[in-house]
Amino acid sequence: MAVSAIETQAKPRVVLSARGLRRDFGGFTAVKNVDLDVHDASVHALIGPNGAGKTTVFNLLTKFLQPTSGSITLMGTDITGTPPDRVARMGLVRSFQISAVFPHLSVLDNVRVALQRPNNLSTQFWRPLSALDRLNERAEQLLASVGLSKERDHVAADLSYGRKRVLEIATTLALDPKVLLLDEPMAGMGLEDVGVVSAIIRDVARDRAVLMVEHNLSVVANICQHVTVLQRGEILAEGDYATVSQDERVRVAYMGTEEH
Amino acid sequence: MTMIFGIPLQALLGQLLIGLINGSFYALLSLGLAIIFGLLRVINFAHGAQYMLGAFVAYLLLTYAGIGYWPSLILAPVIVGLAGAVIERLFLRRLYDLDPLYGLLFTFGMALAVEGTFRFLYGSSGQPYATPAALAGGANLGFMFLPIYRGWVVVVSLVVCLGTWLLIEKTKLGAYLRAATENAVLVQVFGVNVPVLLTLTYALGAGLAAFAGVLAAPIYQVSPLMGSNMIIVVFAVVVVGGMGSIMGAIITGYVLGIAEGLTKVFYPEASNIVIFVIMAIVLLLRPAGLFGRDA
Amino acid sequence: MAALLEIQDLNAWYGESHVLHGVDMRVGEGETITILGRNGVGKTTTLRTITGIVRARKGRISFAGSDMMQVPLHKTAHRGIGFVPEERGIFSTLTVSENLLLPPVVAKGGMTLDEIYELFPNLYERRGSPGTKLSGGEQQMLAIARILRTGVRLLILDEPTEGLAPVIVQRIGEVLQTLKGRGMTILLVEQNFRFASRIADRFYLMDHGQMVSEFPVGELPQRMDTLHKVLGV
Amino acid sequence: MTDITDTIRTERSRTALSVQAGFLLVGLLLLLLAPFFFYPIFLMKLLCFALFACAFNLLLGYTGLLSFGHATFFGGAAYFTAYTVKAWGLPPELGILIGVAGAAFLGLVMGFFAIRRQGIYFAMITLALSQMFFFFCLQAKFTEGEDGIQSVPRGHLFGFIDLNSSTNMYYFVLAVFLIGVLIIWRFINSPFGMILKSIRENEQRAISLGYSVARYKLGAFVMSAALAGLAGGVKSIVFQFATLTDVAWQMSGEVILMTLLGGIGTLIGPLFGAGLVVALENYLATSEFPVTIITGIVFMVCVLIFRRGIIGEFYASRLGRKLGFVYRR
Amino acid sequence: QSAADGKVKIGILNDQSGVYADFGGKSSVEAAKMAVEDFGGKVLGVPVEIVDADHQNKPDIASNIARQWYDTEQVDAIMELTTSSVALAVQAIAKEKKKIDIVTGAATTDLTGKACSPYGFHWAYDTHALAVGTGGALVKQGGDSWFFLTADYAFGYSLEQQTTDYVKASGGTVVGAVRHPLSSQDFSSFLLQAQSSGAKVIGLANAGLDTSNAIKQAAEFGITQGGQHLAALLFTLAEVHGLGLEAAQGLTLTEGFYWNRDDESRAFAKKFFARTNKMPNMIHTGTYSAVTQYLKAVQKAGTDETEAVAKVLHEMPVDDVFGRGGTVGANGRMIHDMYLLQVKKPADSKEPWDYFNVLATIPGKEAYIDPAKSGCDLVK
Ligand SMILES: Nc1ncnc2c1ncn2[C@@H]1O[C@H](COP(=O)(O)OP(=O)(O)OP(=O)(O)O)[C@@H](O)[C@H]1O
Ligand SMILES: Nc1ncnc2c1ncn2[C@@H]1O[C@H](COP(=O)(O)OP(=O)(O)OP(=O)(O)O)[C@@H](O)[C@H]1O
Ligand SMILES: [Mg+2]
Ligand SMILES: [Mg+2]
Repeated sequence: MAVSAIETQAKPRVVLSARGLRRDFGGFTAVKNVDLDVHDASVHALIGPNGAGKTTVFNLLTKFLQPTSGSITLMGTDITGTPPDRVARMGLVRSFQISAVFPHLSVLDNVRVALQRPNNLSTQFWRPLSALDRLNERAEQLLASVGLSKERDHVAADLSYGRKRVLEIATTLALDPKVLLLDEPMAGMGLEDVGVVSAIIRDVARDRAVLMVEHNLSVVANICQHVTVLQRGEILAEGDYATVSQDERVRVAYMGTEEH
Repeated sequence: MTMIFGIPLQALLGQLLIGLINGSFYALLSLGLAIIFGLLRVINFAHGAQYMLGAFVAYLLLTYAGIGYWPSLILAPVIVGLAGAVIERLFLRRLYDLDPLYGLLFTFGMALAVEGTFRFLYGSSGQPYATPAALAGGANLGFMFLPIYRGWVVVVSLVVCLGTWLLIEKTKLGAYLRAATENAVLVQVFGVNVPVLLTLTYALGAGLAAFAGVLAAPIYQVSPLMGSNMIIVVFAVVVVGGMGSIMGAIITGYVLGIAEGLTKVFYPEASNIVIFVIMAIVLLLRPAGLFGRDA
Repeated sequence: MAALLEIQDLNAWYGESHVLHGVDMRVGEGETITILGRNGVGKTTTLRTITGIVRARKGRISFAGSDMMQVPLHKTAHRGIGFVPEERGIFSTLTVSENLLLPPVVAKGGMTLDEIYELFPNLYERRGSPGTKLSGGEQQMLAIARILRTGVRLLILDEPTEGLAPVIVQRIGEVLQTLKGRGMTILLVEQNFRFASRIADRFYLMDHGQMVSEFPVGELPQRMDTLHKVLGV
Repeated sequence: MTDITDTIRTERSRTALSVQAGFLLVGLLLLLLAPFFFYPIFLMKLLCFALFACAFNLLLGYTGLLSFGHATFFGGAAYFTAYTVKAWGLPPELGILIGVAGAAFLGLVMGFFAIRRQGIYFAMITLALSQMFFFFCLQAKFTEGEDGIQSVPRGHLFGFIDLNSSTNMYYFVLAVFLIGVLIIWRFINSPFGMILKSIRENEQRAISLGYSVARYKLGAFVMSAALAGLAGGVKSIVFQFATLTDVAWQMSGEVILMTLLGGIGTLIGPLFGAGLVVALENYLATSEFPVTIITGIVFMVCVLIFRRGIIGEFYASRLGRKLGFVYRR
Repeated sequence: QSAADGKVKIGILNDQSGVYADFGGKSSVEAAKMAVEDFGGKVLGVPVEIVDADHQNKPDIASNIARQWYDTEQVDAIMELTTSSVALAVQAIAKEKKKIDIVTGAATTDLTGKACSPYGFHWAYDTHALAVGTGGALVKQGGDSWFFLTADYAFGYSLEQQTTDYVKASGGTVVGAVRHPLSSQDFSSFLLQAQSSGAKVIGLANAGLDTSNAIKQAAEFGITQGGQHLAALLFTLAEVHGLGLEAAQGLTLTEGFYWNRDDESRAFAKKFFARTNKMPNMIHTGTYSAVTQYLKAVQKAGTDETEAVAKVLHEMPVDDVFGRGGTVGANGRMIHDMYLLQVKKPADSKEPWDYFNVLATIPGKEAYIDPAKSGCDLVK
């Protein structure tokens, strides 16, 4: 997909892009020929029927899976062969479809663990734990921004499902990523949290790129500037929500006939 | 005479065959270990002790009850399997909800205790067990003299391995077992009596080890130490094969037996560690093992 | 309508934490019931206690007239209760078709394999691959599909539409309607209010480990206020 | 893995803190006075094994990795120290340092392979690799086969403390033990330790936060190996020999037993575990009962009903909690 | 006359639960107690006490016990000491503490070589004696071409090396050797190589279970029927018993004692059997002999003080059921006759434990290293 010169001027710059992405599992091709551009300061939704390959695309982009072919570029650097932890350090951070917190650490510690690396406080085995106290301020800010201040000293395992997902987002934000990949951040969340998280995501995307998989179409409609629809591993349609949701093929393959 | 790397082809053939025989034991043992691990998530450190028990039960049956090899071939695994079932019911069962390392430690202790007991009662230099009359003697294959009994070991171990594989991979019972491994509660919710299944599994694994023990009795000295010498190698076999598949355990068992056999010709000093070296290489190239699934 | 499932003063615990505080509930033969409630109020726990997975429980559960409190876990299915758990519980070491065939058939009247594949063509396509290599949505379908074979009388579903694409949600809605039509009793926990309102006959609203209200689908419009308060709909 | 920690940062009352400080002081005093009541060689052996078990526990209790090959580091270092001190005439402190370095190197190599897998695979791989090392030691020339390196001179520490005096030797061993435990304590309560903990909790998540999990695990592994080596090196000076028993896999089993008995994931549990095992071995040596049977049964009983170990059970008991100890699962 | 500390106490320290438990084990303790009883239970008017401990094959446990015995329990002499690592460690301690140790269980010649002690004695056998017995004597019987199956570590090498020397010295040849790892279960590969070498004698330079398994599998592969001879370099009556005559027949080995040799040995063995339910091998009888000789020495010295007793032990000839006509070298080596034995066919065995034919007697002077050439720095 060629991006014309005029478009690049008008739009914010591309921070993450994939070309010709393909992944085979045995004889089965889960993702084929996917070109994707994620822009700075925007929320980009990846939607599609179950099994379309969305999570696989995520895994490929974050290098948890190695693509069979194709290339990935992060902020101008080719990361096709880079290991996942490197990719994370370069500013591309993901969340998981199943919630991922450190269950037996306190809520505060969950965030602090994420803050340790960017603050160069992760390999010092000779310093006391209190060395980490200078991260508290930032950690508390982050917790406050997602409304978890009250639960600061709870053990993460004791949080409800929705709260865990919120915590996960706070942890992710602690890394101050340039690109954020969220796999179904609202799944299983009560409505009250959906609103909160939508607001957070919109807020976050002011100065970074967010790519998210989401089935909750009202969320997609509300906060995503850009939508890519995947079907059977291939891109079916692209554009803003209004365009995509009018597409007949998308309606048949994904949205169904009912009103949303 | 044809030579390969300075070794006569005939000798090489002989060594290959012998490797296959050893592989039979590895296969039988790693199979049992893989089943118990696969289904119960217990690393059965007592596997070597159960192998030893198989041989000892055969010896005791012969000495005190006059029961010979053939009935022992069935009886000993059944007895050891039953003992395994009792152990599972009384003890192992309590460890399923814990980290698998506790199962490992428990069976490790059990192995020590069982081995110690037999050493206490029967000494460490071992007991004699004669080859059954029907399988005594040997056949001259031209390139080597093959004791008939060894041929029998290869055949019967192949049959038992394949039979077990079929049972687990191709039957409904096997499907229950595999499912129960992953989520016992759910399988139970579906209406399957999982606790009984697990007991049977452990008994089956222990029985397989004992079966290998009976097979080994006429070849090796029946000694309390025979199991502990074997178990670490079998662990390595299992790591190389990867715990994901039953077939993997079987094939790896045979292949490594042969690899070890060949090393005994080309570089005998290394024959004890060749399996560990292979293990290291496999880990570098395929961390999940040759047949294992990625964790 | 005769009560197929009747629950009185049900209490349940996880270790020392008391989660259900006296749940009362009644599910009639052939009825479809949906339990609504916010995250963490004990919906899943209610279902797990009914099926017997949570064993630290007190109170009364009777199913088809007989007491279920003493029935061992592996016998509940044979009494006619089928369960689709929230986390789906697909077995990765089993292929899709093995997963499908795993639960023993407990009574006549279940769907045939062909019917199931017709309902879920995805599954047919991928029947030979390992269960957990399916996508999230495919797994959910598989989890429902495999219970349909067994011929249970009561189908218990925990958030069957979580993480599913709208088309699939629609299809599952249709499937549940079909089952309803065949006289199956369904007990459902759902966050997707729109979905639930389309298939349920009656609702229970849950809060703090208790049922706080109960109403038929017809009263929905009058109840919107309460729901709004409790659920934030 | 049961998740257990000597929590350092949980709310504790002031009284609890002072109670614990009291315990610590009394403990130290006992260790200082011990040689006046017990046979010194027994105490030294105990301390060596206790340090070994503490080092092992660093890996098991705080990183969740069960190594079944720690004898390699303990025994390997014993060989290195014994050899350099005897054959090259190095002073004991240098010999021990070489032992530690050697053990760390072995840890690096073994860790490189083992950390590719987790849980019980990890255990089996370490077991197999340590078996390889055993065969190496059996066949290598410098270890002198089954005779072992014998008659290692104790020499003079820093050139002037005569270690042939058992009092001097004892206080040297005690100092090494205390320093070792201090290092471990610092290690687990450091920023690095925090990352280790998070890796144990959720490895995938730690990767996605940008941590190279493998390196952290390797770091912990090498640290644990080096400290085990410290214990082994000192032991070879104490006993004046290094033999195959120290590298045999039964030794790895023994250190697990000590840790399990004392309390996995407790800082000082291994001291008690080691004390019990060493005393038991000595006692059983002159009793009618075969040692392996007892050891085996102790293992089984421990796993079944005594899982938290002596110190863990104490921490978790009502008295322990009252005194402000925490044992978290 | 009396013991210096009012007590004469002997410690038997050996492996009672591990791999060498049959070799010596608890039965050695019985042998020591028999020796004390036969001596009258008292020496210099004080009762003689035997203590024993199981070192579990761990030198550090052995070392701990030995120190404690010498330091705090007034043990005067420690004996048996199976396993060379233990024997060497304890002998070093004994030397430092100026106490007596008499090794019967371990094989290494280092004990009376570079690790010798003025208070240390090596009683029953050593690798050299085994090598000379089996290697030298067998060649004279016609077994003049050899192939070795050698355990791949120091012990195996030294057995192989020393035997090779004597095979060659007696005019035989060595056609090859194969090194097998310690505790190999399966020897068939190695046996096939030995078989195809065509050597008349297959020398088993290994010990314990390895030797047993090799012998058993040799029978299976028809090696002895094929006319080749098996010679075990370290093997005793106890192991033959475990193996059974069926598998062991025809095997040659060297021991320092055979119970069914003459009336005296038979009488001793009967008494021993009554207590232990097994016939004694050279370790058991050697321990009996060591205890007896020690008590005689105490008696003669008139004290249990180390220097005095050691002096008598070095000077006094041995005269008991085990070491008739034996002498003790300045390096501590007790020099006595050894026997080349061959395992009988099952049909030829007349009674239980009747296992051996005595093929030859090897005079002590030939069997053991001349103390002057032993490398022990005590020998001037
Ligand atoms: N490791 C794997 N091996 C084999 N097949 C796989 C693997 N991972 C995913 N698949 C297959 O690839 C397809 C895409 O899966 P993916 O999880 O990416 O879907 P998805 O779009 O995220 O779906 P959902 O919305 O349901 O989560 C599915 O059909 C799945 O079965
Ligand atoms: N295994 C468990 N151990 C301890 N507490 C638990 C466990 N499972 C759930 N809980 C707690 O019990 C309460 C009820 O949980 P439950 O899963 O039943 O809620 P739910 O209504 O199904 O919520 P959701 O909509 O998030 O699924 C919650 O506070 C939860 O934290
Ligand atoms: Mg997905
Ligand atoms: Mg729920």
